Amino acid sequence: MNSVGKYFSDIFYGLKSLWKGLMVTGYYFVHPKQIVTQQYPENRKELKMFDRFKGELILAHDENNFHHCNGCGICQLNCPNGSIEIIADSVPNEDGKAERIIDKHIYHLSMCTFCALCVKSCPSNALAFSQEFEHAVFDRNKLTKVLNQPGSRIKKEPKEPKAPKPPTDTVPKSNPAN
Amino acid sequence: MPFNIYDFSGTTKAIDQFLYAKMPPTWAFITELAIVGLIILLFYAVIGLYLVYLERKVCAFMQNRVGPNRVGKWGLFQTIADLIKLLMKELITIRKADKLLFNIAPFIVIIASFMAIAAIPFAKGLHAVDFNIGVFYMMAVSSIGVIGILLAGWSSNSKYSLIGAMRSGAQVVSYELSVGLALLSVVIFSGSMQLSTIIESQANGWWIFKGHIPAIISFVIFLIASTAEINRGPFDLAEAESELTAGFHTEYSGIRFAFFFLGEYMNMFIVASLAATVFLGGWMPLHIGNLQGFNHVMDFIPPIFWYFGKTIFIMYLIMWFKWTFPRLRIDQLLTLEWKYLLPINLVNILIISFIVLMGWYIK
Amino acid sequence: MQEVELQDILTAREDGDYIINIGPQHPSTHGVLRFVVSLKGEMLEYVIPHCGYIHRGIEKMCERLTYPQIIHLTDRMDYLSAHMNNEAVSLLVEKATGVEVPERVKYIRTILSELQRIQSHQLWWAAFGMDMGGLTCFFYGLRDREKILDIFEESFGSRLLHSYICPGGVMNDIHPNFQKRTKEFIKYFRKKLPEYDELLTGNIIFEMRTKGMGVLSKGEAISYGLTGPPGRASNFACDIRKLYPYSAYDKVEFKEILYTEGDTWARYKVRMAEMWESMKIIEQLIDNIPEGDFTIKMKPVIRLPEGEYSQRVETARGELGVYVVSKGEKTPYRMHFRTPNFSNLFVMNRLAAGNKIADLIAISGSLDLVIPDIDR
Amino acid sequence: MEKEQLGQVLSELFPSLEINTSQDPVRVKADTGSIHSLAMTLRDDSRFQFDYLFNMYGIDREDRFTLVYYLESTIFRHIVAIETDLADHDNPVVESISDLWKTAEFQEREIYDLMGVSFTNHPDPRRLFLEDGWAFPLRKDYKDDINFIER
Repeated sequence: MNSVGKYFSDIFYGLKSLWKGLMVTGYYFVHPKQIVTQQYPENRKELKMFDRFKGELILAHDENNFHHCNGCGICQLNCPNGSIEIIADSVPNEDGKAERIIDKHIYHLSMCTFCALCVKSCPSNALAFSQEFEHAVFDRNKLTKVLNQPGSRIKKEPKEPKAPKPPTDTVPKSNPAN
Repeated sequence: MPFNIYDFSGTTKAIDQFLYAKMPPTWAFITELAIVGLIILLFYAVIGLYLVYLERKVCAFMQNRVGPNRVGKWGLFQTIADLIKLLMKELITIRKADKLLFNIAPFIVIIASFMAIAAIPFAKGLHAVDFNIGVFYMMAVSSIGVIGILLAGWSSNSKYSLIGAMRSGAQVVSYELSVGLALLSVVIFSGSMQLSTIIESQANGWWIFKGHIPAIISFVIFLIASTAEINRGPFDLAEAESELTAGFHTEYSGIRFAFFFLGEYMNMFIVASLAATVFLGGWMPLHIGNLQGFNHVMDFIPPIFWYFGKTIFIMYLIMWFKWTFPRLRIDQLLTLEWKYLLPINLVNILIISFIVLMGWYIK
Repeated sequence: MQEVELQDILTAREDGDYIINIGPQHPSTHGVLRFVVSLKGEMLEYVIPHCGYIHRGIEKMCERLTYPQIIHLTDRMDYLSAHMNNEAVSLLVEKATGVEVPERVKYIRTILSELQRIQSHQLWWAAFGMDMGGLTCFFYGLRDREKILDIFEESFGSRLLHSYICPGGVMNDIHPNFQKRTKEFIKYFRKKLPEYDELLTGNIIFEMRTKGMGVLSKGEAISYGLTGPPGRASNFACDIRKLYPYSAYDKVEFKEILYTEGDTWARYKVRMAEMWESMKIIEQLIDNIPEGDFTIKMKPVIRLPEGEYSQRVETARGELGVYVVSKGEKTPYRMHFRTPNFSNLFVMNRLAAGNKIADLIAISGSLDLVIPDIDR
Repeated sequence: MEKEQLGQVLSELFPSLEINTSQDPVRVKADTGSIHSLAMTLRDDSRFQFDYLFNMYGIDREDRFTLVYYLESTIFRHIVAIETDLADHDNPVVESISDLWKTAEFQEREIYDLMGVSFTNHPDPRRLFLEDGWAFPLRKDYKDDINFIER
């Protein structure tokens, strides 16, 4: 008799457990407000990435096309994947001394792993991450980018004690080069 | 009977007489066959496609998603776009596959469900054939489909397919029993196997209400067993995509795959409409005892709506099961059938026979 | 390897075995892992795991990279425990160079590790439910995981591979919203976690499929080196957080979840309970993060003194050991990772042989394998 | 057992061993030939009960190979690291301990695969990740002209 009781209590317990599960899915079926889907291409307008989002590397330029990169190559040394190449020139400045300036700051987006070591190690805070996230292109060569804009120059700052490095979340919103 | 205003038999009779008046009897008969065939074919395609859409929407809402929403308003044309895509895809031929069986397997599956549709009464006077052994016919025809599944698994020369097909064979053969016995309970109640008679017998109340608890038990068993028979989750062991990638149709592509896919959804439709017909009164409106006013209001809803409403309700239940439960294992599946469903069913039949003998059900 | 394998399969065929390849492209191996299984009907005769499809030679690559650069490679081993992997290397470098990190860093690291653990277990629950055939679980799991990933994204700029913890501290300070959002998440997830139980844990079908499947005794678990939730399900107390506390784990109260059954069900329950424990740990720490620096000044080029160093941490999947042989250079002479999944994988044959195909999927799901961690 | 005590008991039992207790964990330098018997004693002796082999790895020291075994007792919670030098750099061979710890079977296969150290009495001495005929990548003289970029 005991086994017969167990037989029916098994059925009852089983049905009860199944009913519990059905209630969970049933609850969400009748609560369409809880839908979490984001409809991507339509919500481009409202879609705003977080300020710290590591989209792609940029060399921050101000409105007068000045940047801070002096071509020291520390980012190139720190990059674990060789995705940064610095081509620097040496030009004489007003005092007649040879000064290292940047010719091309080449960035291979296809090799970048977004470890942020370049941004962290940059001594002149020239590098930053933009919030650009739509990287798809049809030609692989387009993923190799020159970060300094044509005609841009290094911004000469008056000699002053170096300010502490600001956190990386204060980066410019967009890269005008793109 | 007030719902005679929605009776289709007059219309069909008129068409029949018109055709026989214009043509020799043989031709009239052939024309009728062609018309009915064409209508069913169209109906089949439309229902099949929109069932896929319905399923995708239902599961999406259960999973906090929106489901298809790109092609057309609310994604209404998504499945049609899918069908066009499947039509244009390459039919991959499998080396060392049994070509003949490999090619006819999808057709067997689809023909089985096609034949079953013929006997479904959609409304009064709106069915292709009204066999006096309708229930028996539906059972017989719908189980032809498993032959197609077995052939597909065996002929595609793939181990995943073979395991899927064998699982499906074991599953359908055992669950056929429960489906049959569950239907038998209503046959005992109504004393007929003819679907139209079964519906007429429910004019004053559906069998699920009239038959007391035994009928409800039969209904639940029918739901479980038929879900298993049409290879849907949680009994989708024949496909079991997390185990066998796709089971019996692993090697199928393009429109051949679409046939299996459509066949599966149509089987769901057939099972749901059979359940609606037998247990929930088919196209019969809901009548409660002697509430004349309420009954009259119900009568004005056309029977075709009643029929589709009930069918969709049962299909929703089947979908609800699929999107909630994890899959059973093959031995548990057979345990469920042979140790639980079948004994309960047999005892249930016994009780029903006794009730009918004593006349204790609501007449 | 190819020839030997072929030979295996050929000789096996002569014996009449029914060999099936599950993977490398299969929905349930969660990556490029291959099980060669031999079947008798539905029953498994033996299971041979084959790995190496995504072997990248991280240990070799580390020999050419400086220690801060190694951090970003460890992300890519067990990508679901990225913080813990980063932390392991960072702790090792700090230990070797004799640097003491600020309290704030320790608190942040601990909170992140626990958030990462919850996130990883959520994904595991989602995928495990899917393996068992309950597809809805997948969406619920991912829905809640998104909340954690959003917290991560706001603070560190990336969702999966953070490279956030570095030798000497963390890359940048936590976002001002971090504490608020984490508390919101805990509040939210405390409501959602019981739903997981209702949907899957209590389900009769799920119970039937997991209870008593793939039982492993404590002795065998130790012998196989099974750590993490699978090890603790066999009553093997292997939680490094408890045994050798690092970061702020000595300041928090938490239970080490131990089950004695050692079956798939126990492995499932351990992870479910660990999510509760992780939330408790976070709640103890989140309001008490001390003020201070988020990093200390390390030398521009970090050189480890000559010698051999080791550091063990508890990732979401078990014990991760980092072993470095240094010759006093800025790059390690030899770097070795003892990864949890490597040991956990090879118990498959022992667990699954004699059960059914469906159980193979359930068991491999309950071990929660991350393939890049096996292959490295 | 504490480190010093452990070192003391070990040196009493194996007078020939080089034992270094100043480091964490205790490091023992063992003879290549005696590795299996030493491991067996450490596992089975009721004073040690090192039942958990949590790591083993090899180091290519250019003139020799070094294998390191990390053992832990799950009962007493003491750890020991056993080192052994394989002097023959061209053909390093050592006895397998996979009969003592199951996990050693696969760790040894990995070491063989990446380091080229052969293990005798191994039940399944195949490569684990790479194809047959591939050079052993973790050796210091490994060259790959295609995939290695010198900077």
